[in-house]
Amino acid sequence: MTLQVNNLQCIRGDRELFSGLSFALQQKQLLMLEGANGSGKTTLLRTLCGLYLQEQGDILWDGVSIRKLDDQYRQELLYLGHYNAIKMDLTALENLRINTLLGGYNPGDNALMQALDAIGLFGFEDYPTRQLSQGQKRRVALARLLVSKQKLWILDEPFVALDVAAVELLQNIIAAHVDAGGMAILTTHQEVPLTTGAVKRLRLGEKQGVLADA
Amino acid sequence: MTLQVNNLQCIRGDRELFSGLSFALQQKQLLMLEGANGSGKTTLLRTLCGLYLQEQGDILWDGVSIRKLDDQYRQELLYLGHYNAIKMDLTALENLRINTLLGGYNPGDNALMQALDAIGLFGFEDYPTRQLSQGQKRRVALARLLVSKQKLWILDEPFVALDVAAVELLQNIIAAHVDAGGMAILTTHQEVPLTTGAVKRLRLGEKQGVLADA
Amino acid sequence: MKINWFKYAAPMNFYSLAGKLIPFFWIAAIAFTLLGLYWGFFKTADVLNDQKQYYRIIYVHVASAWMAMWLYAVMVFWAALGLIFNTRLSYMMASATAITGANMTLIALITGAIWGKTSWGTWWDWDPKLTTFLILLFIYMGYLALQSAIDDTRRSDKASALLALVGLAIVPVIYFAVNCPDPNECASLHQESSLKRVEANILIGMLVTTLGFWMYSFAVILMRVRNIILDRERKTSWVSKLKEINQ
Amino acid sequence: MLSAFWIVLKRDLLLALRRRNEVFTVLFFFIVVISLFPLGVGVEEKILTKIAPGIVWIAALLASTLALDRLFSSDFEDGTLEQLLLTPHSLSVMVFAKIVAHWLLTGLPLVLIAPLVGLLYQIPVDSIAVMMLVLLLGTPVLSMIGAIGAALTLGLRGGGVLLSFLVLPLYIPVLVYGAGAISASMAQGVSIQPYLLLLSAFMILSLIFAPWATAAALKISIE
Amino acid sequence: MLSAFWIVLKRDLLLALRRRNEVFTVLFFFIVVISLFPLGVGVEEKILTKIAPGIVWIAALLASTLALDRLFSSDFEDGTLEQLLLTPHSLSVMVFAKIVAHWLLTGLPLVLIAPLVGLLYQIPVDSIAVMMLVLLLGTPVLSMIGAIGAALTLGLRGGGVLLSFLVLPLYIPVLVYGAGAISASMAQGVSIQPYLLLLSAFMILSLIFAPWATAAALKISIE
Amino acid sequence: MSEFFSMGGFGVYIWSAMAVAFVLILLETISLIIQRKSIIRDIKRVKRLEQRRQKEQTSR
Ligand code: HEM
Ligand SMILES: Nc1ncnc2c1ncn2[C@@H]1O[C@H](COP(=O)(O)OP(=O)(O)OP(=O)(O)O)[C@@H](O)[C@H]1O
Ligand SMILES: Nc1ncnc2c1ncn2[C@@H]1O[C@H](COP(=O)(O)OP(=O)(O)OP(=O)(O)O)[C@@H](O)[C@H]1O
Ligand SMILES: [Mg+2]
Ligand SMILES: [Mg+2]
Repeated sequence: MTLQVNNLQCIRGDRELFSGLSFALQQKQLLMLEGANGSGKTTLLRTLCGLYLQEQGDILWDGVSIRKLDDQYRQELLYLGHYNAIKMDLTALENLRINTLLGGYNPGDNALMQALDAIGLFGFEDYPTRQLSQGQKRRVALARLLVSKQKLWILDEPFVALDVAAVELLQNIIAAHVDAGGMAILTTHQEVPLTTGAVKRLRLGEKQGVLADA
Repeated sequence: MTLQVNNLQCIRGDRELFSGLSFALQQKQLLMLEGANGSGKTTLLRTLCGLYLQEQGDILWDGVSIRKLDDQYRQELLYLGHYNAIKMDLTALENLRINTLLGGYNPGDNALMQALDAIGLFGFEDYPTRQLSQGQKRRVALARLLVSKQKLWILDEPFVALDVAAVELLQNIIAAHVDAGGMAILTTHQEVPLTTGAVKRLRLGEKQGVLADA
Repeated sequence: MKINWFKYAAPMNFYSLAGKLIPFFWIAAIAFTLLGLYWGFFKTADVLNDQKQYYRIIYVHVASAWMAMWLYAVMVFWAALGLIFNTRLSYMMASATAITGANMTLIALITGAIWGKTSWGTWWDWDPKLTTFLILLFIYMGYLALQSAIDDTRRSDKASALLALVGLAIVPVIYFAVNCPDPNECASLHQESSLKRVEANILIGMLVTTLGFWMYSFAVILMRVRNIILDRERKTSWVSKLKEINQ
Repeated sequence: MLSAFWIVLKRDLLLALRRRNEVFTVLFFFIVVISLFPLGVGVEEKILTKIAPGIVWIAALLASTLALDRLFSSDFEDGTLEQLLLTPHSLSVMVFAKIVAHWLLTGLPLVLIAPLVGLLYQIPVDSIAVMMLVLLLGTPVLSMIGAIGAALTLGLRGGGVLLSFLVLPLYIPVLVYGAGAISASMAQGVSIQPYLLLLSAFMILSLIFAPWATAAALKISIE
Repeated sequence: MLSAFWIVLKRDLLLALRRRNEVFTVLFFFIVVISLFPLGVGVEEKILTKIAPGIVWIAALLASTLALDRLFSSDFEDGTLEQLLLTPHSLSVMVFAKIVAHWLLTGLPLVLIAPLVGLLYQIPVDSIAVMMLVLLLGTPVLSMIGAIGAALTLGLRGGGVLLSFLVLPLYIPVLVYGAGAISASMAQGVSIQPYLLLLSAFMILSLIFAPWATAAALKISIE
Repeated sequence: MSEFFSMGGFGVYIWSAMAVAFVLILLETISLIIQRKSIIRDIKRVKRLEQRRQKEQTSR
């Protein structure tokens, strides 16, 4: 499985965010997307998901355009954006259940409870998420990662609002996913040491380009 | 000017978040609030603002209860929460203008433009904030700090979504404010070196208590 | 003798006090209601001929109608007390009163509708009195809906109390507007008291039944307050020491 | 495919039922709206019976629009909508589930409460049956047309204008024929069949096109 | 104090102009409701003229509640409302500014469009003037009572319907006397002065109490 | 006797009015009793859980 990006150009309003962007991502690889605020990271991630339409260039999954693959591609994809995509009126468990069901599989409530416990929400599973703190809400969204079967994770600033312990936990989760043959693309402004697996770096903005692989 | 907190207890739902909390903050001091997700940092900050009502204890500003002082206290207070409190349909400049006007003074459009430029929004002043990136939206909210005259800043995770350069910039802004005789209370999960001024640390959660002053 | 009222404003003390009072109110409620109905059904044969027998609905109808209005006042009273003194018990009393008030309104409406079918030949008519009562039901329901829509008890107590106060300001105006849609014709609004036209024997039955309903309201409101107290104070030590918890 | 429909439907109903009282609130809201008219219009029985069809439809329209606003926008604002777009299911199916949920919460209660309206406005029993039937046919159309508008105007600046421009004129035929059918059933010797046929046609057409159009509109709006 | 009023008023109007929606939604809704009745009731002139006052007021009530939902909730969701609470100004003043903005956007357009209704329902010219006058007196009361309800239901699920359910019964006095005044003006030899006096009294009372009660409700809701 | 129950032809109405009133009153009372029982049951359950947890902690 490969994600291949060829000569991508994105325009927002009347500003060109980036152009001629090409890279490829293999299994067991992790792509760190860097760039200042407003350099187009979120836009790139959303384009990779098919939520935003590029001006030029192709995005290929195993050599086929993601537009053509459509739901076959989305089957392999897990995207987590700036928003948590959880419903404030539902409990943590209900949110997680619905999100995984919609993702296309049903791990059962036991697995879900375990995932919530693992992410540090023990005792909060039955609270409406409205009553959780900012970081706890983020954790509810992130719990999906623990029960996901998708190959490609696209995470937009996943570490935001998390405390130190949770950041470390999440690092391990991502590393484990990549090691197990997954792929991940993520952006973050925090310095997060991600050691295992092959880490690629891509910089958007003034000095756009693929940096040295770690 | 002092902010004095005596024996404060806060309850959310049926959980006691903290109790017996006491500390004092003088001019030229900065208080770093620490604690895991859900330990009650946001609740404490909102209580200090008077947005949330404590179960027990007093909050005194110059020896007088903030409930009594009411708008006199609010005159001295600048709070920035998890939400940016900006209107998506207004431009960055309009948002900043309204926020400062409501804060009680009118620095004039030139000063506002300068503040926006200083915070890194040059060229984006006339965009509706809907069209800004996450970090740029946060900057619009933070631009208020540059034109504020308030003595007490209460900032809830101000560094979230900011890129490295902006984090540094904001550190300097806060340091300058404290050095100039202001006071600031802030929470953050990122390691942010704040060197100048007297930094106090307060930890919520299991090991609640005032840590050593730096 | 000086009674320490504030002692009973504490939920713990009120809980046990209410527990002692409830049986008496139940006995009084049953006694008065049965007495009133007995009087109404068996001592009024001379007053009611065959075409007027439907008058016997009056006992439950008027009793519930009066309680419906009276309980609204009681509810507002507790709500105001809560907002002024910020005592938890007052809020609890207010919300306990509301449901019984709504129930009484419903009884008055339904029995009134049945009466209407016998007396006017139609279930419903947009008569001022009936309309007022329908609106009273809406207002009770609004209060209850608001209360149940808020999870946080602190907020729901205060918000619904404020709504009750706003209602207090507007309900009399609504009553006036519905009863007198043309202000030209009611420069002096004096409602003819319908009580004057009621035979003394029926009146006695009616009043005694009303007393019974009143006692009933006391009883159920106290029962509900006890439930609310238990529910909200479940974490406290005095609750876990209660007899009913430990048996 | 079917499972996506059920998940979304269940989710939306769960969200609405989180407070059991919400359904009752909708019911009571109808009764309130319906009892306002006699207060404003006066209580002449004949007139009341005559305007009853219009009143019922106004109440339907109002309930439908009141909840329409939040149909997609609450999902949009918290990022749930983009997650729906990224699931490996057909968007139209999920959108259809959302529309069905909207109708179950705003249209169906109205159908069920119709007999009470009949009681309050002294409408003959036969006409009450007709009323329930046309409401059953017409309210889904309101939900479906409304959904297209809601999707098109999602998060747009000045979206509301578009919504009302777009949606309200399309509502009017439903209202006119819906109210017309009830009036016709109260008049002597007027057939209501043409009304019913027209309303059914509206419903079938909107069933076919609305979910698809709404899904397309959502995709445009979310970029 | 005055400056806070102007800042908030200007801000709300600016936002509405940017979005342009509320004004039009409300206007369209009003027109649809008004034009529905002749279609449903049939065009018997006498009946139409007779029910016109009631219909106008009902339409006004419903239109007013339509936009009420967003009065505080949009500010609440993006954190602007808590910032308002933290400014060194009186909350009642700022709340009053928001109410005025709401009225300018939803009440005033109805007053201005009233002559059109007169045309549709063949109301005599004198009565149209009266209609505009009572709408001018009555719609601010609607906005003010509505604001209390909006503040109380802030951030609750099912907000829109719950809000209308709470608020509509409280609108009744305005409805009764507003419609009564127009009817009286169409009848021969009935004075409308008492109606106007009553409506003015409502307005003054609500001017005094509503901003204060709304501010109190907001403070309760924002915890 | 049957004359008493028929109430001059209005028996159905009168008795159904009485029935409505007393059914509603009864419902209210019963629901209160049920509510009380379920609250008490709930408190007891939580208390048992608490006790067991404490025991486990001390035995550890
Ligand atoms: C304000 C609350 C109410 C009070 C205090 C009240 C009281 C009374 C009283 C004292 C009577 C009998 C005396 C008389 O004939 O004047 C009566 C009769 C009646 N009530 Fe009520 N009632 C109230 C509400 C209602 C409601 C809500 C309804 C209907 C849903 C209703 C329907 C009737 C009917 C149909 C009669 C018989 C009138 C007749 O004799 O022709 N009432 N009411
Ligand atoms: N609206 C609410 N109702 C009930 N409980 C709440 C509510 N908001 C927060 N809480 C509870 O209060 C606790 C503290 O929340 P708070 O937001 O203060 O945490 P925090 O320290 O700011 O955490 P974070 O770092 O995640 O922002 C949480 O455990 C949460 O469950
Ligand atoms: N809806 C929009 N309409 C027009 N322009 C937009 C829109 N959203 C974003 N932009 C522009 O696109 C640029 C890139 O935005 P993007 O959100 O991709 O940045 P980012 O790299 O994710 O920044 P951040 O680190 O702040 O999240 C920004 O400069 C912004 O002005
Ligand atoms: Mg971004
Ligand atoms: Mg927080």
